[in-house]
Parts: sequence; structure tokens; C-alpha cells
Amino acid sequence: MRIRVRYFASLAEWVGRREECVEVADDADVARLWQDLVVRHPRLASWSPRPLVALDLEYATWDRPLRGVQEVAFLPPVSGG
Amino acid sequence: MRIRVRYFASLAEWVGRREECVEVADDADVARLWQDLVVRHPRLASWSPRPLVALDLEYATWDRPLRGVQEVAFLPPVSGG
Amino acid sequence: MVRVQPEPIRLDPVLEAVRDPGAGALVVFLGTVRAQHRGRSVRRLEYDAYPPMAQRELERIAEAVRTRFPGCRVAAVHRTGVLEIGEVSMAIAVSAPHRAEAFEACRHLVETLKERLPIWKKEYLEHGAVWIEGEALRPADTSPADGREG
Amino acid sequence: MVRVQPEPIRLDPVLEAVRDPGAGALVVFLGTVRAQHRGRSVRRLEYDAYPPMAQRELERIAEAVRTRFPGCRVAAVHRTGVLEIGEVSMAIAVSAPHRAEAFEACRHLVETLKERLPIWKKEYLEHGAVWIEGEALRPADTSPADGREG
Repeated sequence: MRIRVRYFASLAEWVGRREECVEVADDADVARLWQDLVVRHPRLASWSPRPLVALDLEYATWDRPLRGVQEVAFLPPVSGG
Repeated sequence: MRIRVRYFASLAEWVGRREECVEVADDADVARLWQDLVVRHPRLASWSPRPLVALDLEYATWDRPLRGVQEVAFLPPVSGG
Repeated sequence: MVRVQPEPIRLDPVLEAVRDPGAGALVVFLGTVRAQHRGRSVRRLEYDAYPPMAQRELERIAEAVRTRFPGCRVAAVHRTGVLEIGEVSMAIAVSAPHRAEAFEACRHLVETLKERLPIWKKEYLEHGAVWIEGEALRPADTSPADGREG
Repeated sequence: MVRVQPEPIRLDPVLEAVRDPGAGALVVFLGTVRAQHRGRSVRRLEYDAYPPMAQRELERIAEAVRTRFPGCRVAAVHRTGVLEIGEVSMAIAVSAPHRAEAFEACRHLVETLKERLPIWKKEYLEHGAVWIEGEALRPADTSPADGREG
């Protein structure tokens, strides 16, 4: 299945783009998607800590399956205010 | 010596005026002045609790001598804000 | 800017007074006239004041807050006279490098001012009026306090 | 009024949104851009945001505050994009019958928002730029984040 991925702040700079569409396995969870993205963008391997994740505009955990999700966002620790 | 006395809020209404000048003994303190005022304005006898007092625009205690003071103010518990 | 005044309070000059390129936080407190107070329906308020002492006391309080919270800028305005429901009776503004100090200093200023400022609130009710004196109520004349200058 | 917006924040509509004849207290928090941050001289800030999620998250946070502090009215606006020193990055307003709740609810809203809102601060320094990510700093490109739409 195809899924839209968004990156923000330093993550967007490390990846070199703010969003992309990727193909993932039907039973993939967030952690599996991240592994695929690290293959595409090797620099992400050294991005730490693990970013926060949002599925369709809501915070989610890394073990959440992606089935039915339109958009995944990887979020550095926030600093608004 | 002559001294200016000011009243506020319900005290002004009980006395029927907001200020007056009174003659007090040279060695009078605030408590003594209040006794004199109760004689002038008998209704004050039942005003309780004892009001706060300010001498020349600063809070003071009831045992403070009045020598050198221009203005004494009797203040109900405050309620600004 | 520290002032006790009969004129309506304008917020812009209060904010302007605490503007500071070193500040990351600005906390403002506005006291507003409520239509209800402890179950009483209030039609309007009148603030009686001892203006020269209130002015001086407000300056002392603001100065004490600046000393206790260095790096804060402080502005405080309290209104006197008759106020309608919804009007602003006081405005306090504090700017500070960080939000914790700004909140704490603003709150502290409001509390101190309510304890110390020689100003008294008269509530005009549907029938009659009452003075609020600390926690106590006392029946009041229904004519304005300033109309009875001695 | 709850909004994440690139336009400068105007205070009047924020105050207007929480006006309430039942309110005796109104507390406003403004976040402002500081010239200094932990020893760094900051020339300007840029807020990157995930706008649709930030908008939704801000609505959730405001709603949670209204539930936790019944009787409070709440408004919250956060700005995005490039901001100069002294500009307002966010404005929170809370009105309540009493001041204790107004202060507490406003403070709570600010803290929750800083923990949860998907917005990131980039500081432009004399040389270069850094992303502020939680407590961490990370070197940043000096070009605007929005200039690199993928």
C-alpha cells in the first residue's frame, strides 16, 4: 500500500524534503516503515532519539499498524511556544 | 495640635463625611484619636472590627504617636482588584 | 507605568510599558466586573479609593515585585469610580525572560495589591447597595461615595 | 478562537473571544521572541509547523482545559513562519469567575501546548542557525524551512 510521509524541522533537512509517498507492506507498523525510510535515506540512521510519530494528525506509538492510514508524520521533539 | 482625618467606604457613610479637621492632645496616639472620634460620632462605637489606619499615606499601627503627622486615615478592610 | 485613575483602562499603554527585547513571556491579568458575585446579582460597581495613598502603595508594591523578581518589568493600573459589568477594574502586566517568573510575579502582584491597596468596592444590587470590606459585607448608601465629600 | 496562523497575532480578537459577563478575571499569556536565548544572540526565529495537526492538537488542548476548568473561556493562537525580536509567537487568554482558576488554567494551557503542539523553533544566530528540538539543539540550514517543500 502507498502512504504519504511527512518530515519536519531538522528531520526535513536531513531527508532533504518535507514529504514523499512510499510503498509499504500491508502489515507494516510504524517501526517497519522507519526501517524502510532509513534504507532510502541512510542519514536517518544516525538521527536520534527516535522521533515522535503522528498517524493522520494524531500522536501514535511505534507499534501501531499502518493499515488504513493516509499520512504518517515523523516529528522531532516539539519546541513551540 | 490640629490633624486632618479621612474616612472611606462604609466608615465615611457612618460618619456622614469623608474628612474633617480635629484637635488632639500633643501626645495622642492613634487609639486616643479614635476615642475622641467616637465621642464626636457615637455611631463609630459599634463599627467593628477596628479599622486599619494610615498616617501620611502609610499603613501604621494603633500605638503610633501622632506628633508631626498631617493626615490620619481610617480604612475598612480593603477590597480592590 | 503604575497608576490609580478614574479613566477607563486602555491595555495598549500597559503592554507597551513592559515591552522588552530580553523578555520571552508576558503575563497580563485583567480584573473585570462580574454580573454575579457570591449569588448576588450586581448591576454595577463603584470603587472608592484613597487616591494619593493608593498611588503610593501601588508604586511600593510594584517596586517590591521588581526587587523580588529581577529581570521582570511591571505595570499596574487600578481604576476608581463607577464601573459597568464587563469593564476592566485593574490591569497588571509583567514581562520576564521566562514564563515561570512572569506568571509567578504577576500572581504575586495581584495578591499583594488585593491585600494592601486602599480601595473599596461598593456593589449596586437590584435593591440597595453593599460595601465589600475584606470578607465582610456592610449595607451602603445608594448614592455615589464621591457625592458626599465632607 | 483557536488558531495556528502565519499572520501576526492581534490581541483584541483574542480578548474578545473570552469576554464573559460572568468572568471576574482574565489572564493572558504572550510568548515573545527574545534577543537572547541561553547565552545565544538570536537575530530572528522561524517556526516550522505541521499546520493541520497543530490546529487540531490546539483544539484538543483547549477543549481539555475547558473540561478541566469548567466556567473558563479559552482562546489560543500560535503563529508560524519568520518572526522578528519582540514579536508575539503565541497568545493564550483565559477568563474565569475567579482569578485562581484563570491563572491556573492559563498556565496549564501554556505548559500543555509547549509539550504537545507540533511546532518547531529555528533560531537564526549571527553565524548559522539551529533547530530547537525539545531540550536539544541541532545545526540547521540557514534557508527558510518552507522554501524546501518536497
